[in-house]
Amino acid sequence: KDEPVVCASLLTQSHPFYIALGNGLKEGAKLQHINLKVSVANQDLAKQINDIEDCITKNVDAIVISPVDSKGIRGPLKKAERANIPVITVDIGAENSKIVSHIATDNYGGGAVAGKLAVKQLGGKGQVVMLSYPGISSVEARLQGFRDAVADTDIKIVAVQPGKTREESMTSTINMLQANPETDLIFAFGDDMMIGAGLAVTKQKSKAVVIGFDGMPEGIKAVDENDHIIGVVKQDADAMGKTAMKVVADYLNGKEVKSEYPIVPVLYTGK
Amino acid sequence: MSKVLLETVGLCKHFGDNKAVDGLSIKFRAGKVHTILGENGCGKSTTLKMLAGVHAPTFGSVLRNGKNVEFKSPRDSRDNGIAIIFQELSLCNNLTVAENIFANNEPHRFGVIDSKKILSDAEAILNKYHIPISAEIKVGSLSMAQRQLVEIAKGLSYPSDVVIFDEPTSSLSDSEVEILFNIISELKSENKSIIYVSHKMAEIMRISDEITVMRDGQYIDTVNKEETSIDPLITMMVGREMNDIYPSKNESVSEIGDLALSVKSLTNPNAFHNVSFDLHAGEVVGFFGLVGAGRSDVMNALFGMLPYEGEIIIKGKKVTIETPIIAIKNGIAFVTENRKEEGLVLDHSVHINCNLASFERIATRGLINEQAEVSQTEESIKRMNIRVQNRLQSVGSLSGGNQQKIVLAKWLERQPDILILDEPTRGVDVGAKYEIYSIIRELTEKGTAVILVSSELPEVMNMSDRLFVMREKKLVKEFKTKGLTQDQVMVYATGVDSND
Amino acid sequence: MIKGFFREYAGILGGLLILCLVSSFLSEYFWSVNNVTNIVLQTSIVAIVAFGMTYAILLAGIDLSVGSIVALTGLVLVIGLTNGLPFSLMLPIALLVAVFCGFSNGLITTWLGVHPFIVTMSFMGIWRGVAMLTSDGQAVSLYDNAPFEYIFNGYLFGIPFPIIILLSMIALNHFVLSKTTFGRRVYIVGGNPEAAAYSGINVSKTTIYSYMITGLMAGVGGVMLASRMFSAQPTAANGMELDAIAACVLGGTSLTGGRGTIIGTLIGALIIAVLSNVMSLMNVDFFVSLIVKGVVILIAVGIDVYKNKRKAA
Amino acid sequence: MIKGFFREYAGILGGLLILCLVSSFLSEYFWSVNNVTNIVLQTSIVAIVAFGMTYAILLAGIDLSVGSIVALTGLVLVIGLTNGLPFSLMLPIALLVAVFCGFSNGLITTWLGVHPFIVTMSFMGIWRGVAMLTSDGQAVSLYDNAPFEYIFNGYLFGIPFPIIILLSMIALNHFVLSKTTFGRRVYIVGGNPEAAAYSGINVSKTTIYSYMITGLMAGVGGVMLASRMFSAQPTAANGMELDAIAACVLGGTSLTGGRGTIIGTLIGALIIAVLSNVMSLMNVDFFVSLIVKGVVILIAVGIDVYKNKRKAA
Ligand SMILES: Nc1ncnc2c1ncn2[C@@H]1O[C@H](COP(=O)(O)OP(=O)(O)OP(=O)(O)O)[C@@H](O)[C@H]1O
Ligand SMILES: Nc1ncnc2c1ncn2[C@@H]1O[C@H](COP(=O)(O)OP(=O)(O)OP(=O)(O)O)[C@@H](O)[C@H]1O
Ligand SMILES: [Mg+2]
Ligand SMILES: [Mg+2]
Repeated sequence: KDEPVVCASLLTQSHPFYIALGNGLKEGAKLQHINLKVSVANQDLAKQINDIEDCITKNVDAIVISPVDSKGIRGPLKKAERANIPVITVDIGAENSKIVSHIATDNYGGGAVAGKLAVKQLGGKGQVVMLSYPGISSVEARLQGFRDAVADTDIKIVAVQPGKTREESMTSTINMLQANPETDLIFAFGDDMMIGAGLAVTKQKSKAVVIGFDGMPEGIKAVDENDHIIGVVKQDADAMGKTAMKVVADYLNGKEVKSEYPIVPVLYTGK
Repeated sequence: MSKVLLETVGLCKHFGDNKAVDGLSIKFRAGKVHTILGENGCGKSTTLKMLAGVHAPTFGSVLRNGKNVEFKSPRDSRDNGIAIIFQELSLCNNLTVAENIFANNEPHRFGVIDSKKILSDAEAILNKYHIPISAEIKVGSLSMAQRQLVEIAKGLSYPSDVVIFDEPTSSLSDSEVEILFNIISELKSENKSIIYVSHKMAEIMRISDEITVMRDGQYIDTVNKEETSIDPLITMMVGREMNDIYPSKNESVSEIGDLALSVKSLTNPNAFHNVSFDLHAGEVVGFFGLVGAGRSDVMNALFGMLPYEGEIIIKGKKVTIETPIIAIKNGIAFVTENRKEEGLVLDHSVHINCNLASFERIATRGLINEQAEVSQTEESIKRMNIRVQNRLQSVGSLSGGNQQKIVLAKWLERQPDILILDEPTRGVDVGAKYEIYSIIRELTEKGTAVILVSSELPEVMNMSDRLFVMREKKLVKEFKTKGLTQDQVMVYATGVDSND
Repeated sequence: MIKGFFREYAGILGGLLILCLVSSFLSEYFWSVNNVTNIVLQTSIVAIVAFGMTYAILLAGIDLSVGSIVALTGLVLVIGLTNGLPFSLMLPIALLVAVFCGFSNGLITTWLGVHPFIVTMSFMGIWRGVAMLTSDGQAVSLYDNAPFEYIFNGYLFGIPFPIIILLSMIALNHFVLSKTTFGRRVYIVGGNPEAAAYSGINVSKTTIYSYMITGLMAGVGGVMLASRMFSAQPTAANGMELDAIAACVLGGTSLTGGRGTIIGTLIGALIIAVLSNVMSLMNVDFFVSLIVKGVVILIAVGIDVYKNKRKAA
Repeated sequence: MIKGFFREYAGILGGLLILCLVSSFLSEYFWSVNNVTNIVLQTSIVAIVAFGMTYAILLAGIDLSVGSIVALTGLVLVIGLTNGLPFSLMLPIALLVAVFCGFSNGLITTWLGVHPFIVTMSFMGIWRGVAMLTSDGQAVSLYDNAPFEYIFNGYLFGIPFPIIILLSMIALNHFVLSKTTFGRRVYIVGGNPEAAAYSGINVSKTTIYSYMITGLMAGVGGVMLASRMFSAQPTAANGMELDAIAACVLGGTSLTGGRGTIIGTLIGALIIAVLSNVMSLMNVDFFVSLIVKGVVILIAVGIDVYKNKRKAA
């Protein structure tokens, strides 16, 4: 019997988390004997829609997707539904569409974990600056989780600036530290941003500490080696990918699957 | 006296400190050809541009049929019945002849172009004025002369009773000039007023009724053609007496020198066939022919801008000229016929342009030698009497004649052994022409070999020692110029007597 | 007529056919009705935006802001609709916004007399910022609006409606450029602006109108994109300007102005679409696909140059 | 000399000063030594890349691939170093890669005779794809390499080393463009390539050399960026080409070729850097900052045009 063919459409392939997720999916596919084809949307919804349509053309057995946008992906998912192709979302969900199962880190919850670490670190009082990626919903959720977790304390968020790449994070952080010399803590929504912020803190000889998100190997290493980086909310991309492929295999074999598999992020604070 | 159709009163145009036109009052009458005459840069084109609505006058006014008018755009002027044929060509290469003639004047219904009517109307105009060009061909594939005729047809495509020509003949050869003059007499017989600008004195004497002379932007005088002749006009124009149009040859150094260049069966299948000739140091060899005869293409081949078969021998050595760099290394310099596109960097300063071909040579180990360049520029300006405000002025803002002198200047510092001049006096006033001729004489006396390509027969005949005639991409005849008559040359150029 | 068509587009059409031929060997799915429809649907938006871009490039200009205009138009439309305003009102408003954006490009370009590259580059940031602000960086979705959904997902006489829009835009722009006095003026101004001025053409007006059309086409693209995604996103169509420009240039529109056609641009857009499609069908690695796309564009342009040289010789 | 300097750059220098003045009111931190140093450091990379871009634009061309070259150079360097190769070997290799990228741009542009926009656009994708492939999309970091670290983080005579690099690049490029015959050739070819050819200038060679310099400067920028980040990323410097072009144009380099200077570009780059810095200091919303940046560029270009018009009249 031929291996089932499965399409996976990932948000990006130049971000450590998604690279790890992609690798997790590929390993999972090997374990489950699935022929996996990965396409990369490069954060362009139009491209992702094209990719999905092309997958439907090929009449694959299942689609695994991390949508560029939860809402905008509805059109092609409707087409998949009409073509009777099951869809599984990873990391980012899809609204208003029929999904077999959703496997994801709880971004909001992860943000809250980071917020709690901040409260503990600062003793409930201090100034925080944040890096953001305007227009990306998973990032917004992380920041919101952090905000809500520190809402009832004396911690103030004094600046939010874009840090879409490592270099931009570094520049933004330097500027924010310049304008807010009393900054105690920086929340960065990803490993790259955390590393960029860490470099900035060293450069500016600031007292601030950094909390990050993602916890890919380079991020973990940064927490271990840089005293200013106190912790990272660790997503388990590998597990996410493998779980997704397991769910696909189970579904195709007629086994029952759950509608959600939350991958709980854990806090990593160094060796 | 016939009716005054157009009049300028105290017209001025100042570009910053430069008073290009300064208080000009002229009356243009119906049924008359009114020539404006003056040296390069005296403000003729600027005057015409004000009449055409391209420039707004700084002071003064324009009267149309006695009434004050203000032209805010070329369109205004055109709507007032003024047609202008510009000195700079204003055609689009990607469009056809017909489309160019009716540019912005297309017959249309609700904005939808009637292509058939454009074509037929264009053909009608071309036929009416006996212009032998197909209306369907793209302008980009026409020669300069043909484009000039298209430009004229374009100017005549809308109703007008004042028709302005700015140096229409500078890129025409005799046969086309006849076409033009027929057009002008036609217009005259329709009782239109014609305003005409040219540097060719013979032509002016032939067609003008009235002549206004300008100098340095100022009005000098208006005279009737019948009451004057070439010499007083030239005196009026340059402000001093000039005895001769062509500087005479210094007979004491008339010995021609060694063989400088020998060309053997030069051929480019698309451009010319089997061209062979010799050129000696200290000699001027003229190339005459009708427009499109292929002279420029031969010169381009000699300068490495066009591939060729055949042999080129310079000072006894066979050379393969693939690029201008090789040509220049072999002592060749080339003043092309198209100074704006091929000769100058219009945006850049007089300084840069004067050194365009020599800055590398003056330079020491790849470093610009500013001082040497400045002195070379200053010398050129003085020697060639180039009218500029300062050496940092952009060349684009100079008059055509002065631009031409700069193209010449850029080569002189290199002291070429072989100087190719393609239409070097096109659009150049008599005074400047004389200066250019003098430079040619001066160079040959020093042993430079000169090839002079020109469509002005008197010019080639007076300046060259020998004369080659080209027709239909072939060299058809060699003459010694001594005792030669124009008719003899024309027979070969036109091929009327082709059984010789 | 038809012969003239093939002669004119020989190089580029040949390129497209070769690409299709190669593709049909590479993927069995390529020639399926479904896939061909997909290709046309996928290219329709970029093609329409590229039609608008053709005007700007014919004028020897460029419009880097079209991607931002696409995003802004979509947002204006969707936000209006989600707030309960009728489609018949919001569609014209959204398109007017797009035309206004184009108007700004044209006005500032002619007024300052600077190169449109820098003007439209500035507006690329400005309109993107405005779009982001309008929705606070969020995507706005909309599911239950029939006419809105119809735009990209409806059928007319069994033909997908976006294909109908594409065909009408081809017809419209081809007509404007080749048959009207305005189109002729665009070619003249682009071919030789000085000559245009001497011919009494109002260069500024022609320029401004052209950029307004560029804006309008981006607006049409924006409406279609929003309908396709059932939502509008402030980050949508980021970088689409490059695809549109590539389509124009592949289609023979000269960046120095005065030369180019809508049909050429269409073929150019199809080449890019077929290329993306077949790489996607073959599951080519994303990084590799970046390289392949660049190489193919170079080859296609090269073929065109070679053909033109041979024709000239 | 100095008077001439101020006359030449009056408009743009005025713009920079006004911006600095306004900034000092807007943020108390603006004039601190630390912040001014930061501004210079932040701009150094873009400025150097823009110096290279100046050559391309002087030739009436453009180079959209510089961002990709920055990324690729950094990766080549860092991957070599992490594999234990010595810095003294890898630095030249990385820069050679950059020069090779520029060479490709120049060669294909002159060979095909097509507009560099489309050629460098293709290479933008190609080099980015190559960079991504080289590291499989991953960032590669490197912490314990002294000479590598020194590039952006070292000090010489108490001055940050990147500032020394910046100053030398200013001097070098200014010298090349204004004092050497090669520089003169660039201006002439940019002003009128045909006249250049007829004056015995090898247009192709000048073009290719120029793009090689553009590539080299992008390479220098890439090395500096990698050192700054202690790592190389295949996605680095995405979009940097637009900042570099903006710096050139703000600094008075004409997109139609033949006009522009290194000092102008430097001032242009500083304007952009000051603008970003002060908005960041004031914690301006990202969306708003996009708009402000666009508007300020338009105003600055407008002032320059206005000044030139007044000078001409
Ligand atoms: N746009 C401009 N800006 C500045 N100066 C100009 C401009 N146009 C013309 N001039 C100057 O005005 C003067 C008159 O130039 P114009 O072109 O009218 O001369 P002309 O009499 O037509 O000369 P020619 O016989 O060489 O064509 C010249 O000194 C020229 O440099
Ligand atoms: N009557 C014509 N028909 C078609 N092409 C022509 C005609 N006249 C000239 N040409 C073009 O001009 C070129 C040959 O003219 P060339 O410029 O060498 O001649 P010329 O004798 O120097 O005349 P001109 O005074 O126009 O420079 C040909 O290659 C052709 O493209
Ligand atoms: Mg004149
Ligand atoms: Mg000729």
